[in-house]
Amino acid sequence: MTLFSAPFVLLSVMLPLASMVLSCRTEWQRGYRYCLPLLPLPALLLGVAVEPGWWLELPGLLIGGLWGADDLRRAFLVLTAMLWLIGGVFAIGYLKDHHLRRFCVFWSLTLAGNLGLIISLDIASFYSFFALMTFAGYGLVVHEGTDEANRAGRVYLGMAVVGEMAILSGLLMAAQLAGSGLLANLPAAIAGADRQWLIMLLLLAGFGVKAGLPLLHFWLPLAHPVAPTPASAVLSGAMIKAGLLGWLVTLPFGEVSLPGWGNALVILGAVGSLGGALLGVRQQRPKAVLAYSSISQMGLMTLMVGAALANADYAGPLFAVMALYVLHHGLAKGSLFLSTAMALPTSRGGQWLLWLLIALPGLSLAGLPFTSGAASKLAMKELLKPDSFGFAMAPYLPTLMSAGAVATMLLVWRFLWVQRAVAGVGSNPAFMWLGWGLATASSLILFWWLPWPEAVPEKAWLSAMVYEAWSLFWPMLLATVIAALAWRSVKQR
Amino acid sequence: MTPSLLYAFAGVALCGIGLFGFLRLQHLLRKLMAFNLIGSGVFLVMVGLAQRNGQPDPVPQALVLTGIVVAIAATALAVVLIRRYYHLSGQTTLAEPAAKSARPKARSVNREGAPE
Amino acid sequence: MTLWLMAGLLFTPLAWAVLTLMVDFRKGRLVTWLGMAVQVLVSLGLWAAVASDGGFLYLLGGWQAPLGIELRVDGLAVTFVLLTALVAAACGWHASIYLDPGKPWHRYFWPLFWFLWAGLNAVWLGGDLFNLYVGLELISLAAVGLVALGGQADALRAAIRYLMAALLGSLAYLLGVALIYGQFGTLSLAGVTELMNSGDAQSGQTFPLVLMLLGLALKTALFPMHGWLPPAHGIAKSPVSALLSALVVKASFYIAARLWLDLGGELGGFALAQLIGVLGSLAIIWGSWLAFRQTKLKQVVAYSSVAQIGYLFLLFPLTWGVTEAISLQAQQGITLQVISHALAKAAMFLAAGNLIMSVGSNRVDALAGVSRFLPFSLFSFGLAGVSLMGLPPTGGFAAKWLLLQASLASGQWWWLAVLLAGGLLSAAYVFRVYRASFIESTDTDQFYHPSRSLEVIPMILALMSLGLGLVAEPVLSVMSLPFEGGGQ
Amino acid sequence: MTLSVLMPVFALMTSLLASVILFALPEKGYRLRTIINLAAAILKIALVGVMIWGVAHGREYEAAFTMVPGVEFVLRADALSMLFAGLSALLWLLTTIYAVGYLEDSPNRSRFFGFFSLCVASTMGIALAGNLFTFFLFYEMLTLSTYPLVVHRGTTKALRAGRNYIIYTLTGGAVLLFAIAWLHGLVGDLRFQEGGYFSDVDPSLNGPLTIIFVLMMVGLGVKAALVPFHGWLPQAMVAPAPVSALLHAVAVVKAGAFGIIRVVFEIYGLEAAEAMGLLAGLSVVAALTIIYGSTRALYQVDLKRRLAFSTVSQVSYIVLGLCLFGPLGVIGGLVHLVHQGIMKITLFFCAGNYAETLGVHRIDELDGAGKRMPGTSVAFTLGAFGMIGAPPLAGFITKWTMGAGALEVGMDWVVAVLVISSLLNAAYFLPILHRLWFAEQCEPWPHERRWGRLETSAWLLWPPLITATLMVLAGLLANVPFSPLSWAELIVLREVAL
Repeated sequence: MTLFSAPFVLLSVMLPLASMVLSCRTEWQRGYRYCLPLLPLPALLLGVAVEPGWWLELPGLLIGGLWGADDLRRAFLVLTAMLWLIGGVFAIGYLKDHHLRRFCVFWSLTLAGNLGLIISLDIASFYSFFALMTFAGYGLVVHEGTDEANRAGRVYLGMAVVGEMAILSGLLMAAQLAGSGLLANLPAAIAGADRQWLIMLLLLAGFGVKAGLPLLHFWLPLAHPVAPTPASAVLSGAMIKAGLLGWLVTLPFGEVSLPGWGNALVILGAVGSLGGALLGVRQQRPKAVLAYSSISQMGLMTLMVGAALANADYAGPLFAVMALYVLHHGLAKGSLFLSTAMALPTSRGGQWLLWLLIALPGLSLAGLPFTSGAASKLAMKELLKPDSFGFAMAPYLPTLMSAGAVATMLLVWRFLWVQRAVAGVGSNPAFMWLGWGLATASSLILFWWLPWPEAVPEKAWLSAMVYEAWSLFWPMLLATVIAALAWRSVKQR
Repeated sequence: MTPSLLYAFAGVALCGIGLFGFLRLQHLLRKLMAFNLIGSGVFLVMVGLAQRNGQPDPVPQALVLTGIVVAIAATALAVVLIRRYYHLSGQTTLAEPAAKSARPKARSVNREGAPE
Repeated sequence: MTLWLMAGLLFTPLAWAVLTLMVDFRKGRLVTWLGMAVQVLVSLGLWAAVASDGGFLYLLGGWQAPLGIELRVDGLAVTFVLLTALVAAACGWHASIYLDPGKPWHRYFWPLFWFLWAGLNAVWLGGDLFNLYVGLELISLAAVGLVALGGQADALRAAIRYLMAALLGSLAYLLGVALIYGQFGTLSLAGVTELMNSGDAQSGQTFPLVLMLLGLALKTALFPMHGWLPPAHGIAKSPVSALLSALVVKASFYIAARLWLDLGGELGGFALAQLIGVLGSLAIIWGSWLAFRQTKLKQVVAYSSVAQIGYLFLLFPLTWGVTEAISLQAQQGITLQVISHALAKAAMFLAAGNLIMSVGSNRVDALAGVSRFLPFSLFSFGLAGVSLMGLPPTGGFAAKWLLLQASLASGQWWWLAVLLAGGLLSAAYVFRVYRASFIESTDTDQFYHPSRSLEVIPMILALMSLGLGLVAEPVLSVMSLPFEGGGQ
Repeated sequence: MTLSVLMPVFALMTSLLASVILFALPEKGYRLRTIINLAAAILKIALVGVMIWGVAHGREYEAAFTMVPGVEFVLRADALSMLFAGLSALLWLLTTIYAVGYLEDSPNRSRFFGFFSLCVASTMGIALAGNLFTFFLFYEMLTLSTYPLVVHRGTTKALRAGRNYIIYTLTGGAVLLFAIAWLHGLVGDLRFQEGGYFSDVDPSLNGPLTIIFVLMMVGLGVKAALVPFHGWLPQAMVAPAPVSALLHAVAVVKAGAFGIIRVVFEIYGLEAAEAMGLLAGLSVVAALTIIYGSTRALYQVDLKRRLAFSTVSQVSYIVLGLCLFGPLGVIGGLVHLVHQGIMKITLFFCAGNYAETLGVHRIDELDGAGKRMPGTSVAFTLGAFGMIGAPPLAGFITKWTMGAGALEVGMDWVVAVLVISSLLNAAYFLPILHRLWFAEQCEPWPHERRWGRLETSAWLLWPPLITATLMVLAGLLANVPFSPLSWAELIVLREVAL
């Protein structure tokens, strides 16, 4: 970290906040809209260009601030900045003049929170940005102002506030034990705590609200669909990951092996990934299907979190895989969400092409070979071998992963199905094309050039996929068969 | 029972009678008379009790003289007031006139003082 | 120097009384202003002299007691002399503007005023029981005359009632004096104390003391003998009410207190002390309650006097059978209470008079909404009320504080409840007046602002009462100065 | 008379003299009155600023003389008093500015500002009081000077509120006086002293001392609005908005809380109070008050009334912080003294703005107000989030420090109280925010007034914006020297001597 970049770091978080100046005058709001994609740009540069391991001390901030990034955070930062950028581009085209200024303000606030929490190394800033993101997110959820949006907003806010409080108490207790205000000291402190269960429960539940943990997920399928589409994309793609990041930076990974917690989380993850799919296939609206898909995907990640908790030795490599998975899922899900707002072109060929491009990120989610999904799935499989883990649920991990893939594929089919029903034909504003195109491109292509964590197993690379193609492919096939059967049975009726 | 004590007891008796009258009588002049009676009683006690060693004590004599002057002054003032009071209200007792003046009184205080 | 001062102090009021008797109101006013200036300066000088050199005994005309008049010029006495000078001067000044020169009988105000002043000085300085009696009578007669100046039947009725009570009280006191003299053969308070301490005399009897206290309590309007006070104080002209409430009732109390402090230890008893204390407490509670219920402004203030006088009588239980230190504390407390009440009540009556003049009615309701005219007098009224409530930093508070301490230290904690409840009750009636003044939405849009000097006088008094708490220490240190032997 | 003696006296005198002058001014002297008001306020800030600087560098300011035998009048500037004095000096300026705008075109301004200054003088006196006696003196003066402000409007409702206010506070004052007198009788005149006096007290005194403590808490608790002595506070919100702001944020409730701090720290001593078991009871009362106030606030439909109940709840944080008898908890309590002041004054300013500009008093009339009055609404939003304890605002610093303090001494249930209270705060503030920003305006404003280009009068707009900024800064820059948090740490370091 060179000296000159300290202002740059500040800029990357402060730019969204500073942009709110544009909201002061009514005449400026039109310009504000065009600024949206610029806001996460410094952060993206920071994530891509700067070497991990830097930090920036801000002693006056709160109760002593420390900002920085490591491998894990870098992946999150890249994803987040990327997705917000794409969302911003898309939003330019998507937004109407209805409460435009308000939307921009909340967008900027949420963005600042989301970026800030990633680069915070101290508890207070982390929590501050987390809260900022949560509360400002409400503005995005209820933006449309419909009754449905308001109801969703209420549920979102209620659960979020409860979650915040759980986090606060958990962090407080952990920080008290650690005797430090830095996140890095928390895991060790929690590992040695007398009331470890309570702290872990609070943190798991608190962040779990954001991460859509089963039973804490109720707000998610309500809120994600009602938000404006670019907001849904960042909600589902980026903000949902903040909960995961919260787990990763606070829970005692790599300190002690906690098989009990591992079991519990694996079960929860399984319930999430399969249950999400089960509920998701019954949804009528594309965005709702996607929201359940997010729950399902987060279930898979919960699975990994459980495994990492259960075995301290595997925590490091698993983190890398999770970072990869996060990157993959965020971009893919962002692209999918954006596509819900796209109108189909009139020409038949164009329609087919568009459907293909819409479906590809979905298939990537399901693990289509040579996609980002395949890379993450393989890396995950490589690590989650039953013989590496000693906890009770370990033997079921491969089965669960395959089941998860089937479930994902089913959801993708379901999404395409309902999307086809609602998609209209018409023209899209150029910025929507651009945003959606960027999303799809980054999910399918750019992904491979993004900075990956170093500890990712080699299997994730393209070269390995050739050998593993079948193992990736059969769940998709299975799911396609089921989907076809279901479609037929519905059609016959 | 020395003569001096006799005086004193007589004085006490006068006081008692006077006090009875003072409290019971309503007519203001009678009250005033009762007051004078008490006064006389007190003077008698003063002179009577102070007969030390059979010798008349000059001090109480002097005091009583002063006292009488004071009493006369007080009586004179009282008489003037009572007369004026009677003149104004036509009453000879202190009893509140029955609600006669409740309202006018309230209004006229700021003017303070009745027309002659 | 002090000789001249004493001469000036005693001579001026009497001389001026005679002088003013001969002229009409306006001339009397001019003459009085001069006299008041002299009187205040002399009192100040005497106070300063005593404060620096200590007290002394003064034989009037050089004649020895018992036939001569012996004056006891100690710290307490000069403090009261000074207080009298200040309050009386303020009231006199106020009266000289307030009273209507057109009424012929107002010319008698000045002689009565000066006689009253002379009587007060005589009482503060008096050293023997009979002279005190004479002083008391002088005060009473002058005061009755002042009340009667109102001229109406109601004023006369109140004056006569007052006169009757005062005369009865005086006689009871005189009878007590006679009995004491019969027993001890001396009239000097110091002499009686000396005789009792040396054990020469057979142990005294309580009866004469009780008789004297009874008479004085009647004149001080201790509950339940307070019936004469509210009508008299309520109906009199405001400056007169101020004089009566501030000074006149204090004179008889002063004598009672002196008697008690000198003789009470021997002749009094626990039961008597407590009984008086209880009566005082009842006066506080009942007086405040009645003050709260009054509809006329000056009646509120008058009943407040009844309540405030109740505090004074707590002196009796708090000085009987306690250590020297506690007794001193109680005495200091009561002295402060006397002074602060004198200042505050004078301010209150004068302010009430101004307010009545301003709104043209003597009812509390008539004050509705007047605070928007920023009546200066209302502010003075409020400041004085603060002192009555016993809130800091007023003299009333300092007094209450000392009394609280004394009752705690003597273990008589029950007076605490009385003191605190009394403060709250007085808040109730003061705020009732205040509250009325804040009512908006009334049709009062006429407000007559009295002349500046009328408004300034109560303010000065109220501020003095307020500031007394801040300077209580130096004031009290002068009060406690003993008088040194029989020096001239 | 050196400067160190004169400084506290000057600080007191600025507003006292201002008050006298203001009373003397004619009603029509608007401009002059404003100038005097602002000049006095700025002068006071300067004086307090100098003293803060001095105290931070170890200087002492003290003025004392004997009032009544055995009792001294002491004005003293120490770190603790500067915390309160700084707060009140700063907020006085803002409130004065606000009041000038708020009372534009309304009658009785001379009276109002006179008593207003008097009220601030009392507050300053409370802050600078060097012993219990002096404290009590100004404590009662505060009661009296706020009464005319509470009943300022002169309506039946205001008068009733004023009566209740007086009954509560004077009774509380009497109880306090009793306790102070008793304590004085037991141990003599006690100056506030670091670490208190009773760390090695004769055990036989424990009984009386306990009773005295309870009495003092009752007496002070009335002003601090501890349940069940809070009844006057929600009623007193009928007063004009600047008064409510002052009452709730700086003067009255804080005087009570500050008194509790003084008594616990510097008379009893934290350790002694804990050893006697006094703090446990107090903490339960404080916790109950926090929960009770928040719960009642939920059901209020009047905006200012909701804020008033919120005050009931928030002020007890200060008390609760003290009961945590560890350095962190104490810091949390102390810092909340300032934080709550800034946050609550912001909220009341905003509530006043809504009432004054739009005629809106009820929460359900606020729909869409954010669009009409963005500046005010932003300030209100920040204030509300501060109250909830959302980071990085001032309220979060309080909650965090207190929570850490509670855990430090093993009083884990306090964390639960904090969490519940935050949830309740969120429950009653967030719906308001939703209405402000996301609800569409359905009906015209009840009494709208226009001020040209600005959303409301500049006099009304700037104070809440400034306090909101301060609140954000107090949270964001909590670790900077001279921030409330740092100052509280300094106090704990110096005074409490834990």
